[in-house]
Amino acid sequence: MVEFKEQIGRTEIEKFYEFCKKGINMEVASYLEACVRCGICAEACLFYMGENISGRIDPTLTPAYKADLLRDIYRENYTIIGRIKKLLGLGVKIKPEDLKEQIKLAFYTCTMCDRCTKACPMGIDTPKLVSIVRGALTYAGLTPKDLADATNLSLEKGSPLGVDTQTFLKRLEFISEEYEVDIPVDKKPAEYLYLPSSIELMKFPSSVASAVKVLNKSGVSWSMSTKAHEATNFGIFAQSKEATKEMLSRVLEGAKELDVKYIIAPECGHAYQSMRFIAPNLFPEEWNFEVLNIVEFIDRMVETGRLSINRKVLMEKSTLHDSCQIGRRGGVLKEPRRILGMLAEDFRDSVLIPEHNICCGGGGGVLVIKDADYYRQKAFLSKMTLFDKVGAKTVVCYCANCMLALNTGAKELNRDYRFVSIVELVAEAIEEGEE
Amino acid sequence: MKDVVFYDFVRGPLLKFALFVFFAGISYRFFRVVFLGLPADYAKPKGNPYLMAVKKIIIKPTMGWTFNEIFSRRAINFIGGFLFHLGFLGLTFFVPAHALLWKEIIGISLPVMPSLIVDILTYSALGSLIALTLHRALNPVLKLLTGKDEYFANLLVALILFTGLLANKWAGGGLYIWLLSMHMLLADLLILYIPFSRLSHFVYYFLSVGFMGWNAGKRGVSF
Amino acid sequence: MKRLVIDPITRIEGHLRIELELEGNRVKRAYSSGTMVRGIEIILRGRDPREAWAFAQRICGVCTTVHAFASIRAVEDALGIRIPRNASLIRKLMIGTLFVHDHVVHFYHLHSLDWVNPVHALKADPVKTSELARNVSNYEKSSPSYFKEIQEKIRQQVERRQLGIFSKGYWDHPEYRLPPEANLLLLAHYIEALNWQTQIVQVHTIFGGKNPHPNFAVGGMPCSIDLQSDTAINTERLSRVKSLIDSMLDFVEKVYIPDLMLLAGFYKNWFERGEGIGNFLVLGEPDGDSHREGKFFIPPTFIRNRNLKAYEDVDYSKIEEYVAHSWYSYSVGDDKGLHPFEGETLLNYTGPEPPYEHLNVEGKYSWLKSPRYEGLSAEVGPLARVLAMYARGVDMVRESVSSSLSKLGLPLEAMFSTMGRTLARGLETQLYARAMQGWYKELLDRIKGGDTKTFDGSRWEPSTWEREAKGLGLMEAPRGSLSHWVHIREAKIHNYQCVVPTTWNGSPRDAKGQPSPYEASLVGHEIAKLEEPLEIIRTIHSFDPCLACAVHLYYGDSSALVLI
Amino acid sequence: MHSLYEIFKRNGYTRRDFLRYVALLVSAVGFPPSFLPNAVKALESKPKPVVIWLEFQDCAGCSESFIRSTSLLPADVLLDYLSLEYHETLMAPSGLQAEEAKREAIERYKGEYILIVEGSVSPKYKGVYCTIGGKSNEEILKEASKHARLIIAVGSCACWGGIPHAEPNPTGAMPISEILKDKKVVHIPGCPPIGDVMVATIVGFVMTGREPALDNLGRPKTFYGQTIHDRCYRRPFYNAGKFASSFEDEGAKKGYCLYKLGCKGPITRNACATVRWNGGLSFPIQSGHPCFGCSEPDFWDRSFLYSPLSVVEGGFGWKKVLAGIAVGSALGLGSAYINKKLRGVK
Repeated sequence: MVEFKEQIGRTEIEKFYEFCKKGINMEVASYLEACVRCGICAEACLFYMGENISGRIDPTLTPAYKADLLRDIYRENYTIIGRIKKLLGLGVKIKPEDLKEQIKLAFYTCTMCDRCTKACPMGIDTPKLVSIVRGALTYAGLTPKDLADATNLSLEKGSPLGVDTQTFLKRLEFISEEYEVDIPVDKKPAEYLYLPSSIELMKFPSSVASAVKVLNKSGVSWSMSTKAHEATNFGIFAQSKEATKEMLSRVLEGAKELDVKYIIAPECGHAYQSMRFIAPNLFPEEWNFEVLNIVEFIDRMVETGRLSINRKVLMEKSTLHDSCQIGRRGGVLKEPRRILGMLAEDFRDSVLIPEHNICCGGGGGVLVIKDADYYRQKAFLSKMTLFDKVGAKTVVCYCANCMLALNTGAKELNRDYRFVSIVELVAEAIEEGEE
Repeated sequence: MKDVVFYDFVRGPLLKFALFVFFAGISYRFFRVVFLGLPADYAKPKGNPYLMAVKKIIIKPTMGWTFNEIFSRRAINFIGGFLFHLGFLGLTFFVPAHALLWKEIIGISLPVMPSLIVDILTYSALGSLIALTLHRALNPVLKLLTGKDEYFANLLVALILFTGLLANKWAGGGLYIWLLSMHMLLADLLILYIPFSRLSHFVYYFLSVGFMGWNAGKRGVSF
Repeated sequence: MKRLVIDPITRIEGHLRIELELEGNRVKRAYSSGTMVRGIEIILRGRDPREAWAFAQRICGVCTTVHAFASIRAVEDALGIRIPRNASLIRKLMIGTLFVHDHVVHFYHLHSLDWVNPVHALKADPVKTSELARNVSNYEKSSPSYFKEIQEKIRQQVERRQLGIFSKGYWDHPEYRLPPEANLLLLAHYIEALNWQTQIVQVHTIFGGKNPHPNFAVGGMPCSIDLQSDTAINTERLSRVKSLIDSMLDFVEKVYIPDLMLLAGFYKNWFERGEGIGNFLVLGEPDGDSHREGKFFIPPTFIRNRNLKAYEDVDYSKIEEYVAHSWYSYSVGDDKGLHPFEGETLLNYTGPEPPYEHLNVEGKYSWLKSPRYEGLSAEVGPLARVLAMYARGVDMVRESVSSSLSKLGLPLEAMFSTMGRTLARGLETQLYARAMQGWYKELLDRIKGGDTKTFDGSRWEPSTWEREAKGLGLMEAPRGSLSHWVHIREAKIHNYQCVVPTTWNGSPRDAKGQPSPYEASLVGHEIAKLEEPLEIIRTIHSFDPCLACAVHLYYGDSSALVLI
Repeated sequence: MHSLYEIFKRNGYTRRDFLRYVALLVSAVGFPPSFLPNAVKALESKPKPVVIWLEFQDCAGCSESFIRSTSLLPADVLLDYLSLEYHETLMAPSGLQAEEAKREAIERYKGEYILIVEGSVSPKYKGVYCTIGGKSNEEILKEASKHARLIIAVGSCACWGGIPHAEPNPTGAMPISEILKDKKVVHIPGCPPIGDVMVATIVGFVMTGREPALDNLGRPKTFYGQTIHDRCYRRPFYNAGKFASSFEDEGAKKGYCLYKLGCKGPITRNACATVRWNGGLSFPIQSGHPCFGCSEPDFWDRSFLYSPLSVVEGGFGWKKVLAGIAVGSALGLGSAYINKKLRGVK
């Protein structure tokens, strides 16, 4: 369980300190040592940029600054000069306000989008450092309330939106009827296990239906699982190893039961991230599956000729929004562009280099944290600059979380963007192609 | 103090001490981090992490230039930083007199630059260093991030470049040996100061950029 | 028995002291002592052999290059370096210049005042002097007004009692026998030579950058030849060298030799005394730069007991140095001799505490070691070289010796004397002045033929050297045979020994009590005025002592120093 | 007594020659041109100065260099401009008479004569390493310096100890200023110094009656105010980064800078590059050999003659680099081990 505490006391500070101390390894230490205080990362951060666009400068939003408390703790424990300073009573003194600021820096104003890493001349992976701060805050029981609730809910019921197995099946039934698709559940033997995310399930059912259509159309043997019915993993946001492991173990169980070779992650960034890059390290023995994102899957099917897209379904000017966790941090960048090239008439990329795309502002759990809304809206401002640069009103996404965040942002700021899922477009294209 | 006594001190005992501290210090700082070790990563890589790490170490210094909007906002940092590093490293290794020093220290003969290039590098390094320092003092983000260390290091390096420039350009007046000695004294101080300051970032560059490249390779990302 | 001390002996290089035991006015025994020591050999230990020449060069500033050459040759011998022929020729031109310069300066400025009386020159008639000058030579400066001017110069000095360097000379001594005109002639040339010598050393300046103490390099010469360059040795510099060596030959043949013959004619009685020891040694001047090539410009020769017919070849292993009467001690015992490669030097001053009246000549009495060949004391220097070449039948030497002796009406035996030594020096100068013309021509031909190599750097780096190496550098210096012995170990000088001309000639007695040539040559001299021992000075000066070279030996700190 | 001007006249020089020469001397000793009229007056009326030249632990190279002066010919210097009352290498008498000449000169010209000293002095063991006439060198020096108007140390031995003073200084040789602690000594260092520099300094003193402007090491500023490097004609090559790296390469032929061959020009104060040697004909660098700094204190022991100035004095080398790295790595390993242990990092 992840805790949320209003009061910050000595125990919390000590726990925070302890966790930070233990989180250091070669990689982390080299990032902490390497920073040359050039501040270029600030310009890469969408929160800083957003504030800037609204005419304010908040230097504390600089990614380098986010790791400063961690850096101080590292120095105090791992370097001679730091240790001498500590002996002389000049060590790090953490006050409750400091931790409050850390919550703001690590949870509210960082989506772990990794853009600063790309800009940093020293290649410092700030998300890695922020994740340690997040972990330490969680360890100290200081996870923001909304995030803690969502995490706990998904630990209890299996989904952050409280979707349990019962609801899951009902929802599938609904989709099956509504969109006239066959959904295999717990079908054995299956080669592919498809995991939907509850956001899609509850908020974008058409997206799930589209994925099912695509899977069916490709002719692979696939199934959904009642045991593993949730792809999202809020444990990552809270950086709680226990929660992450617990949630992934459900996926593992379901996949093992169906004895699949592939797990298909849905249009959900951190789901792909957790299953592709984190799970193998939590279950080094048992995790023998190849994890694919649905976009990757489609691309692969098209490539092997099992799916054919020969119709354009998106006629207006459009652009692509990259999911950080699937794209910049997952390596799925060419695939959506290839697919979109086949689907869209007037597709314009908003960035020269795909890796440089800007985050939606809702990743890393920021979307669920009410207190972070202000910053998220600012982030949307900076995201918008890219849309406006190409002048596209239609934005194709391949992450439900991004879509939700962008929709929310557009609504809050009264913008008339249209956000569409790439899988839906694919489904549409192959459907129409049949006729 | 007699000029030659001073001169021999700064290029003798002091320099030897500084060099020893430098080599011991930076390797201490490097290995202090390296020996902390890494947890194993069982996730199957999508690209070649090791190749990418090497590639990144080589090309990373120019990577910032691809970030259009960041580059335009921080041209001072990118151009100034690039020019400064190019100048500083170029001057450190390939000025004829320095090449002799390196031959003595590591036993390898380095190529040398013609004086025109030396001059250009010196002026550009000195100019960009001043620009970078002013930028530090004025930009709100940098103001927050900058400590006394940075200003001290910038001052020290600027003085070294300046005295070196004077020593190279000065003719007559009999001050040459003092200029040269001051240049050497300041350089000794810098060599001593590097292992104790953020100036040792050049050893961590290989680690942090290496890791960044390694991660990129792992995830199949090329930038 | 009376004891006479002459200290300092002036118009020599360095600090020499002569003590004499007299019977009446006749010298019964003589003792020569070097009274200054610096210890350059010790300073050389542990240093890089490539820089040894610069240290060794500072042994003497008068014969300013000889130690540099001997040192460089020793190091090149040890390291197996063969230098380019051009470098050899440039070195030879420098050696030739040194010989001409050194001998001329010796004759006029260090030696002539023993024979020439500037005060008597005041009585001379400039017109008659001019006649005399035109009689003996066709040198252009011979007008009466020229001599009158010189005379005037001296007169003013004498009149205002500011004689300067001529102060307190033995000008009333009856032994000055020159007529006033000859005095004036030689005095004029004294002044002439003083100015002339500033010019001819420019050969050193061109090739070595300066004089005294020009620069050299192990492996050749540091100066490069490039006729097109305006900073290397180019056409302008070479023609300057040519005009300089022409001026040398001119001066030697028109001034030096005629003056020498004139002087000798008036002092024929000095062909009868000051013979010395009777053994003569020449270690040899290599034709190239290495004695190993076996070709010599002046062949190594040992002449035993005046016997010119039975001259012997030299075996370098027969050289030993003794310290029986020198302020050193040997670990093998002070009565033993040591070959220079095994040479050791431990200071052991046992002389009287300064200020002192007399040295203890029964014990140790000099900072000079006693080198001996086959255990024998031998004379080195121009006389030894001229005799050696005469004995070996070198045409030019035979001819010049016979013709000058016949002009004077003297037999060959006259050479074994004080004046013989001075004459031999002049004949040798002529030999070198002529040889330089040939060397210059060869150098010019080679350069015209396109060979401009002056340096071989292939064995410059210590990594190319043997771990252990020994080398011998020979050099016939103006004052006699010089040899440097270097032992290199792990690229550093392990041991360095110099056996120098003045230790051969001016050493104290050895373990067997054999006197050195200085000591032997003084015996039998009659001293007319004891307070003005002109006779002693004449004979000593005929050797051209150079004490700075001699007293370089010193090893370690001697805290066990005993002062009597 | 005859003034210098009369000497000039007698030697056939014109008054214009004389004035030109005086102008040279005035600039040489570092006086402003406005001093010229006074100098002319002084030279026209001053009597010949008396000089006593002592030699101790020397090689006579400085004396030789002195008589190689070309701006004033040595015969004129010795016979006309100076009255050299004692100089072992040049004087007529020996032994007792020589000592007598010195004693008499000191007596007669008390407080007026110039004392020039060549060679270092060894006072060790009561001076047994250098005695003249049975007296120790230290005693002779003290005696002769007592009534000197001006004391000049010529050559690096007299100025700094020179070669006898080089490690391990076997005879305990000392510069004369260490013996004459309470006296002012003008230093004309060099091994040997340039003859013209010695003559100009001495004659300049005679002319003005004042000692030349000296730097903190007692050297005349005119000749020792600048380094060889400051005025070296090869300096443009240094600035252009063009160096000869061997005596046989193209750079040596083209006259490139000799820095890499160990030239000590940048730290050597002397007039070689301006006055040059033996009639301004050349100087070591011009003849292809690096300057080895012979006018600087303790130059013999600075380093290997041919090691470039920029290298570490006393050497460093990759072995020390490796040693440094080894020490650093060991510390790093230890530190990482302790850190991991103490902080429980897995």
